[in-house]
Amino acid sequence: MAKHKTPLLDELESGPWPSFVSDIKMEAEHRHQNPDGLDYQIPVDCPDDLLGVMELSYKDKETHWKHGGIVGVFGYGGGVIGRYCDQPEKFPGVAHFHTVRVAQPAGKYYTTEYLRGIMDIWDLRGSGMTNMHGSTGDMVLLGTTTPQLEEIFYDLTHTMNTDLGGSGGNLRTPADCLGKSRCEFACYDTNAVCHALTNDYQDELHRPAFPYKFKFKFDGCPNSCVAALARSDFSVVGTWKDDIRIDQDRVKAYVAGEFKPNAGAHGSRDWGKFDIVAEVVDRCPTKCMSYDGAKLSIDNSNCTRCMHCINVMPAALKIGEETGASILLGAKAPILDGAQMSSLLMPFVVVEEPYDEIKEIIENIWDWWMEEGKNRERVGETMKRLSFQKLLEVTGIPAMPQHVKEPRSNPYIFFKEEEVPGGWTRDQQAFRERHKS
Amino acid sequence: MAKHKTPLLDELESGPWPSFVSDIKMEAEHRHQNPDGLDYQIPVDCPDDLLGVMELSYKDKETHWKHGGIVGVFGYGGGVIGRYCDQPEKFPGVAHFHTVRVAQPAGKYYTTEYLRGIMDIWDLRGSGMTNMHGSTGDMVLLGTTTPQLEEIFYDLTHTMNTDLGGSGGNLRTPADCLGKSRCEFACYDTNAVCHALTNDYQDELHRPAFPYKFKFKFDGCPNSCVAALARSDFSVVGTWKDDIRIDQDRVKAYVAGEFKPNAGAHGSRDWGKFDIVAEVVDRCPTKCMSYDGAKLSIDNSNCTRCMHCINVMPAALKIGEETGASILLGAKAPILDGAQMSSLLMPFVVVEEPYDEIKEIIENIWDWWMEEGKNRERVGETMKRLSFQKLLEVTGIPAMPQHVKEPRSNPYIFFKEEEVPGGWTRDQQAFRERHKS
Amino acid sequence: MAFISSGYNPEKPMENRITDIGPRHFEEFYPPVIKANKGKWDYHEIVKPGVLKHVALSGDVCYTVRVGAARLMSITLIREACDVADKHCGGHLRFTTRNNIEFMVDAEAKVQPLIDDLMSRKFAGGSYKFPVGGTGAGVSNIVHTQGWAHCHTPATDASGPVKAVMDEMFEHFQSMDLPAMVRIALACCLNMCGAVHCSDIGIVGIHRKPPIIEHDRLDNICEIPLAISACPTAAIKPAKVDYDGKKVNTVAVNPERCMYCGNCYTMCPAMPLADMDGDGIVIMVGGKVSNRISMPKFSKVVVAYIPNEPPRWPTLTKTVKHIVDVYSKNAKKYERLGEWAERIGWEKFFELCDLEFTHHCIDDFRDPAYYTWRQSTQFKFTNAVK
Amino acid sequence: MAFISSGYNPEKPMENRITDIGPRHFEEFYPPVIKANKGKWDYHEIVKPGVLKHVALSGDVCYTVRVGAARLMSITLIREACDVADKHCGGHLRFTTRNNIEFMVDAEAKVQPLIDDLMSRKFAGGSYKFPVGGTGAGVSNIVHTQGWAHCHTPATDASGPVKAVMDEMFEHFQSMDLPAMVRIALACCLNMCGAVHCSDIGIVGIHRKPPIIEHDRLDNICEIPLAISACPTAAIKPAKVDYDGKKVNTVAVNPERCMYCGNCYTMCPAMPLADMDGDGIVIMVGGKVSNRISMPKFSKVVVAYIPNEPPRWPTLTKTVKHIVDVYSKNAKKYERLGEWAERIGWEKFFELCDLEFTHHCIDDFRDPAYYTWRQSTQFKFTNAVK
Ligand code: SRM
Ligand code: SRM
Ligand code: SRM
Ligand code: SRM
Ligand code: SF4
Ligand code: SF4
Ligand code: SF4
Ligand code: SF4
Ligand code: SF4
Ligand code: SF4
Ligand code: SF4
Ligand code: SF4
Repeated sequence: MAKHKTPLLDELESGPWPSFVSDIKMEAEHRHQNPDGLDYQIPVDCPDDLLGVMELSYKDKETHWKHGGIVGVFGYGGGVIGRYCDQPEKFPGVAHFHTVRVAQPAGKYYTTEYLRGIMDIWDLRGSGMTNMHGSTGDMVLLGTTTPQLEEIFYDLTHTMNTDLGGSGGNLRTPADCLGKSRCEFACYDTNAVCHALTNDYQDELHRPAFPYKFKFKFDGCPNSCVAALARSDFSVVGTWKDDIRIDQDRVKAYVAGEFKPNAGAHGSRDWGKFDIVAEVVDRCPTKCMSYDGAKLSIDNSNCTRCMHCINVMPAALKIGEETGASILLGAKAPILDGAQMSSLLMPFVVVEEPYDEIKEIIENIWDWWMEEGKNRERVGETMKRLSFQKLLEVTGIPAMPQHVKEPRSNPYIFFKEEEVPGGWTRDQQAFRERHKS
Repeated sequence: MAKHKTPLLDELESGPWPSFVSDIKMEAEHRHQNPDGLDYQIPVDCPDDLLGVMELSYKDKETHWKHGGIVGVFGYGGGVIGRYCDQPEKFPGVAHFHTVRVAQPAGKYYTTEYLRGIMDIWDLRGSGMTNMHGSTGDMVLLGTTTPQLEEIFYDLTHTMNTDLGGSGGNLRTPADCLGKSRCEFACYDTNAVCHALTNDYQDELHRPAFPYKFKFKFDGCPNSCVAALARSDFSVVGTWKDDIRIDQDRVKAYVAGEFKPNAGAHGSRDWGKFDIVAEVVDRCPTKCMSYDGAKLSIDNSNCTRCMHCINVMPAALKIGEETGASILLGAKAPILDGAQMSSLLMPFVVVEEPYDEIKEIIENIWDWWMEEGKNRERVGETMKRLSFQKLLEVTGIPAMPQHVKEPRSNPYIFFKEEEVPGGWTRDQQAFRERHKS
Repeated sequence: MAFISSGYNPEKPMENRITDIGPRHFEEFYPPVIKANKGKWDYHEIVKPGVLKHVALSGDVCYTVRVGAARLMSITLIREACDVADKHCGGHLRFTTRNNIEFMVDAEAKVQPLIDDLMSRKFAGGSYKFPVGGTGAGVSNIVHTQGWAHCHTPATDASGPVKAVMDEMFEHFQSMDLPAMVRIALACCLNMCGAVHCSDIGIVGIHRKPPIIEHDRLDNICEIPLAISACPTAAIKPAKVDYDGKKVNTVAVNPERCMYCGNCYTMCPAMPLADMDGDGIVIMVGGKVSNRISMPKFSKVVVAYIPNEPPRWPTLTKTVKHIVDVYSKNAKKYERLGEWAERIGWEKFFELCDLEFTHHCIDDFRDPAYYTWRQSTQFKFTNAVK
Repeated sequence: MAFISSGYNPEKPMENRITDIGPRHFEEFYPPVIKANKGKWDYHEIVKPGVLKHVALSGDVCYTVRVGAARLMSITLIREACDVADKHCGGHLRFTTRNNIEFMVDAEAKVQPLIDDLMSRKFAGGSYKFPVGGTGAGVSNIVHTQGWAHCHTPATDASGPVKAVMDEMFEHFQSMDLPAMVRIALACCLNMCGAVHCSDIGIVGIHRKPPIIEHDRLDNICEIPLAISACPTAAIKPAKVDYDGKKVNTVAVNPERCMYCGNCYTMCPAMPLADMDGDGIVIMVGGKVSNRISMPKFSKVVVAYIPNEPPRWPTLTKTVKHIVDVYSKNAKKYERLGEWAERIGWEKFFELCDLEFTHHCIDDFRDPAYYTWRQSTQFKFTNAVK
């Protein structure tokens, strides 16, 4: 029988979408049954009390969690989010309820063996509840007590060969789209670079040395399936430099209806016969395509690689062969000065092991941001405060029109002293000889 | 013979465009000849010295004019811009060189009789040089001495029945496009309202009571021939509410080539036969037009009255019959915080004598701006600083989506205390009963 | 309970310590068909809602069956997913960037049994455990955050509103009948732990009351200068207040300048914002992240406040459904919600969606606000112009 | 010279004083065909460059011949324009909002004699006094300001560069051979007395050196607090300096923060900015005011600095001509310069126009700068990407 009455939450058990309430109840039940005969290291009724405290919030319309305080594992500055309940007497099972962020593998592929291993740890030492995955990308193990933290860490590293993820003023756990592993659009191997940089920068990930958090995300192409340019300070998005490859026979096959437009993504509605001109040529944002009834042509010098045509006819159109990535900098959530998306910094880099070109950019940016960034200032805010020009200077990237949607519309231009003949020092007397005051 | 050698300026006498250098020389010559036998009230060699001081600037690449100081006519706070030369010994004719701003008639139509009258005053009492017209719209009489100011004012008012224009922290001389006088696109009588408001607000125009300058401009339609929404704090731009009137026979005549597209505005180049679909229907920004080969149709509910189709076929398409104006607020040059164009405040007002609706808006804005505006703060800056919402409040205009290009993209919304149940006062104790600290 | 040691020795924390090893290498986890064809995929097809087919240049085929998941999930459910993967997929599975689960098989014959198995599994309460869907031009899972399940700053719950909205959107999860994908995200406070600011539909919890100031304890538990400097609008000033007969150091908040962002509370627990009457939800619309056709866009505030209505948030779900319905009826194929709104104009969007435009929808946050106002006479007359 | 009194009596300034009468009423000045047909025009036609024909519903016709004018003009020239108007136009004429002069006649037969008369009049130096043109898809007069002819803050001249550029543009003044109108404006300093910020081509004088500070006299002639508060970047601070053995109150300017805007000089003549080596011209491109097709737009900085090169500003004129030529060759009919640049993308604009994009073209002025950067992977590769 349920420990707490949850009439409000129970309303969330109906309806087709998976009910987290049913799921928590299932876990509560599981723990009471304890089929594996575990000696649970944190209260057995943890899921019950989670339901209880949430029910109370549903009644009060206010959260019942308090600030976390500093909890974590020895030598790491992140990976654990402390959390306490503000009604610990009523809900002792969740009086402490810290989360553990566990580094997910690139691409988020798992073997069941591995996943079960993680779950076993969490069965014994945690609440039995998780987030798969957190918004940054980690496996988030939801709710444990302080004494268990080092044990969990030890188990994770020793048994699962897996580390904690990031939190605090650190590099956060990098994330990627699945990329080349299963996607024909990928312009570089997102999984490989995500894994490599995560490992190369373990120190930055675990030991806070930054003014604030810093996130990497890797999208294999401009479709942005991991939302890099909206959600990561340092956004790497696949692109290519040469021409879109066209298989004219397959274009004909699309026109003939042998392939479904957009791979069938609109398949549940009758949008009529595929119209290559209306659906592809005319929707191209740069109007750089033409179709003469038999042949599709692209003026690639005017293509902005938006992916639309390729998305509509993936079998016929392919990304170019000279592939790499664009790097954009500075995305962040609204706090403090409004949300930002990342801004284009490097139009094109080759993405090849050992990723030196990318790492050089990263490290130049970090050096600058650690020097100039204010406490709790994201790099996007630093760049806004100190100017895009400054960012170009520290990364050694020359200014180019690709950096802007449009040039400045104010003529308030700063010059450097060395750019102006004669510099700043002026001769008042000579001036006043020419101009009586 | 020329008083000063002007080898640099002389280079500006060649070429087809009217040469101001030749013109000043012509005036210098005229004054030396003095055909009307005038007793010039300011130095005869004023134009010579103007050439001389400009030549010096062409050599030095620096201006030789100094700050003006306060000069003007009794009881007025504007209308005269003081100016002194910083080389008065070399150029005594322009040692004092104040300009007089004279109120131009609406639409800038003149009789030669009137113009000659003004010129006669300026022959006797001024430099003989003018700007026709100043950027705000005034007739600008360029260069006279302090003792002549009252005399000029007396002559202007008594002989010419004409007043000075504005300068300083005043209403500036309003300006308008020619409007209904000669333009089929005009949605209201710009000349009439410009004249009426100029006269109604003579006090505001002549006696500084504002934080800074304030400009009215009146465009008869969205073509904006007096650039109201770029150059005036209070921009009135003609528009209409009902449907564009279509004369289908004349549409056919355009298609047949009997009328020239865009009234012949592209007549010096062969752009090929007029293509109504490519040139009108497809260029309509809202894509609300269609042409079936014989008949042109407009979905007026989606038309944004951009004028394009009407401009291309002025004989066939006419503005609607329910005409009036949109009011926009806040244009200004870049100083201090970057340029602004005016922002839409009233989508539609009827523009009819005695213009009470418009005047009420103006006066509400002035009251607010005089109360809240900082010194040297344009109303556009005040509105930016205190919010568009505040402007709506003081003008009593309800918020509508027409006010924005897009809704806010940050969720940093201010609420008023009365909008939130329970207001700002909170019960700490009750809170802490629900939430242990 | 007896404490079970992992092997960790608190006396000698460095003994046998393993650190900085990062995540496991991804190749250990790839299903064989993925490993074999990585980087050599030819094209893909969405066979039906929830089922992707990727065809490799080698001729190999990978079928992916995607299922929806409430991201707040139990280890029991995850173990059950593992059971399915063991049974059908050789012990491999993956999670998507929107927290769905993907089961991959390498032959068409294996697809239907897998689907049947997945769809047969239900929670005791009746909802699906593994509903198939979430592909193509439909609604996929809602990216969301912690809410009342874990966080200390939320202005609304996360899992509850997500469940309520996804129930309402379920038909679009299971079919691909919209003009383009509609991405919904929810964040329970302005920290916006998710791509809410660039989602087709963003649901954001907001507070609406300035913080309570607990003068009795503020100075003991907070660094006053940090609290002051945390405020983006400079609404907080140091203050001295009489408390219990003593002058105490504390802060004062100017309620006129406060935008209820909660930055002060993050720094100082003695300044709580949560309030049952004040808190609620903002709906933002029209953002996107992909670079397809139009550039990425921020979402815009179209409903400035909806009260928290647990347990099923009826006003929220109704409003979201209505917006999606109107969009579905009016937009062109391939047109994302924001692209549609921009094409018809936001004034038309409000009219068509029957949403009231209030002064709260007008930007008044700092200088860039100006650029969102309309500097043109180009607008459409709608029912909003009286 | 003997003082000639207007009648004004300085002893009794209020005697017979007339004030607040405003301008003369416009109806006094309308030509008869205008007065008769006001508000009842049917349509118009541009018969040829510089010649408009307005047809009234009554059947009446008004022909307008427009002529270019250097706005800095003498009373002698204006009287000559009056002579022409008396001879051909019944004593009426008007000025346009771009400072051209318009002569109106009410019958076709009167047009050619008027044109012949106008075109026959030349200055001694050889330039036209009344060149016919300035209509339709061409270049009309340059809206401009005072420059070295009258103002105290200019960073360049006005009339000189205008003359030089208009000579170069004269073919486009006399013909209508461009894709759309090209409006050029010039302002001699950042005060921008004209619609430079919304012109197809804006020419703006800029300083590039922080002000000289005349410590010896600053405190005597300036209000130090006003000078300090005038500075938009807070670059000015109060200072005490040793001068001639005495401590004087003065100001200090942080040159790193100064953007040479001249606001301080407007307030304080002891802070001059003009400098022969520092001053020069910025070219801005792509603005427009009309609401036709696209919304009004600001002009953008495409050349951040050209030195002052009197008397004929060759680099300026060459650059303007080149931009107009490339535009003319590449834009579509009806497409304004800025619409063209936006359609092809600014990166292509720079490539096609052979302009070097420098760091100075990137906005770094306050928060809105961010919105001009590129938040997308959508861009074109051009010769600027190495
Ligand atoms: C767990 C997670 C939400 C989730 O349910 O998935 C999360 C939870 C919290 N975030 Fe977050 N953020 C999480 C991803 C994000 C993201 C999304 C992303 O990374 O793609 C963002 C927006 C992107 C960004 O970084 O800007 C995000 C923007 C924030 C912010 C605002 C930061 C800013 O610069 O604007 C804060 C506030 C702060 O740092 O004080 C914040 C703070 C927090 C804190 C630590 C609350 C606090 O103030 O102490 C939350 C702890 C909640 C809890 O009790 O567990 N969280 N946070 C996500 C991390 C899981 C993971 O590691 O995978
Ligand atoms: C004469 C004129 C330029 C011209 O050659 O035509 C002019 C000349 C001056 N303007 Fe202007 N402005 C003139 C139209 C404008 C315009 C255009 C308009 O009105 O359409 C603007 C831009 C629109 C606007 O108002 O924002 C303009 C924006 C400025 C500014 C910047 C104001 C701002 O808020 O950004 C200043 C600076 C100031 O006020 O201190 C300024 C200041 C000045 C001063 C008074 C210089 C000063 O700092 O004292 C100039 C005196 C020059 C002289 O020696 O004669 N002038 N000024 C124009 C007035 C003639 C007339 O009455 O018809
Ligand atoms: C599995 C996943 C990547 C991963 O590493 O996990 C993925 C996989 C694919 N995406 Fe995606 N996308 C995934 C998240 C995203 C996201 C990120 C997000 O939603 O947070 C985006 C950006 C959304 C946005 O703009 O707001 C995204 C924008 C796209 C687009 C661009 C669509 C558009 O109209 O703008 C395409 C192209 C298309 O659909 O034709 C695409 C196409 C694809 C393709 C067809 C790529 C391929 O060839 O395999 C994949 C199947 C699509 C499908 O499900 O219909 N994917 N895709 C993610 C599945 C999420 C889910 O469970 O629903
Ligand atoms: C005479 C004048 C009004 C006045 O009160 O003085 C005027 C008169 C006409 N304008 Fe204008 N415009 C006049 C300044 C303007 C301005 C203001 C400016 O340049 O500072 C603009 C806004 C420019 C801008 O957007 O930057 C302006 C934008 C237009 C447009 C919109 C063109 C466009 O492509 O955006 C039209 C429509 C058209 O040309 O078809 C127009 C159309 C017209 C028409 C056809 C209206 C009519 O039916 O009579 C007139 C003859 C046009 C011609 O010359 O080709 N008029 N027109 C002005 C002549 C200035 C000059 O001497 O060159
Ligand atoms: S971002 Fe591109 S490469 Fe990555 S999964 Fe999406 S479509 Fe494929
Ligand atoms: S990728 Fe986009 S821009 Fe390039 S050709 Fe295809 S649709 Fe056009
Ligand atoms: S603004 Fe409109 S009404 Fe006025 S002159 Fe220009 S086209 Fe005619
Ligand atoms: S006025 Fe403009 S928006 Fe209206 S129908 Fe004509 S072209 Fe289209
Ligand atoms: S959005 Fe706010 S309330 Fe929700 S998890 Fe993130 S920080 Fe916590
Ligand atoms: S809630 Fe935000 S705006 Fe209000 S006082 Fe706190 S930090 Fe300042
Ligand atoms: S733009 Fe500057 S320099 Fe030129 S007239 Fe105006 S205030 Fe004087
Ligand atoms: S020129 Fe402008 S920025 Fe420089 S000190 Fe003077 S006011 Fe400040």
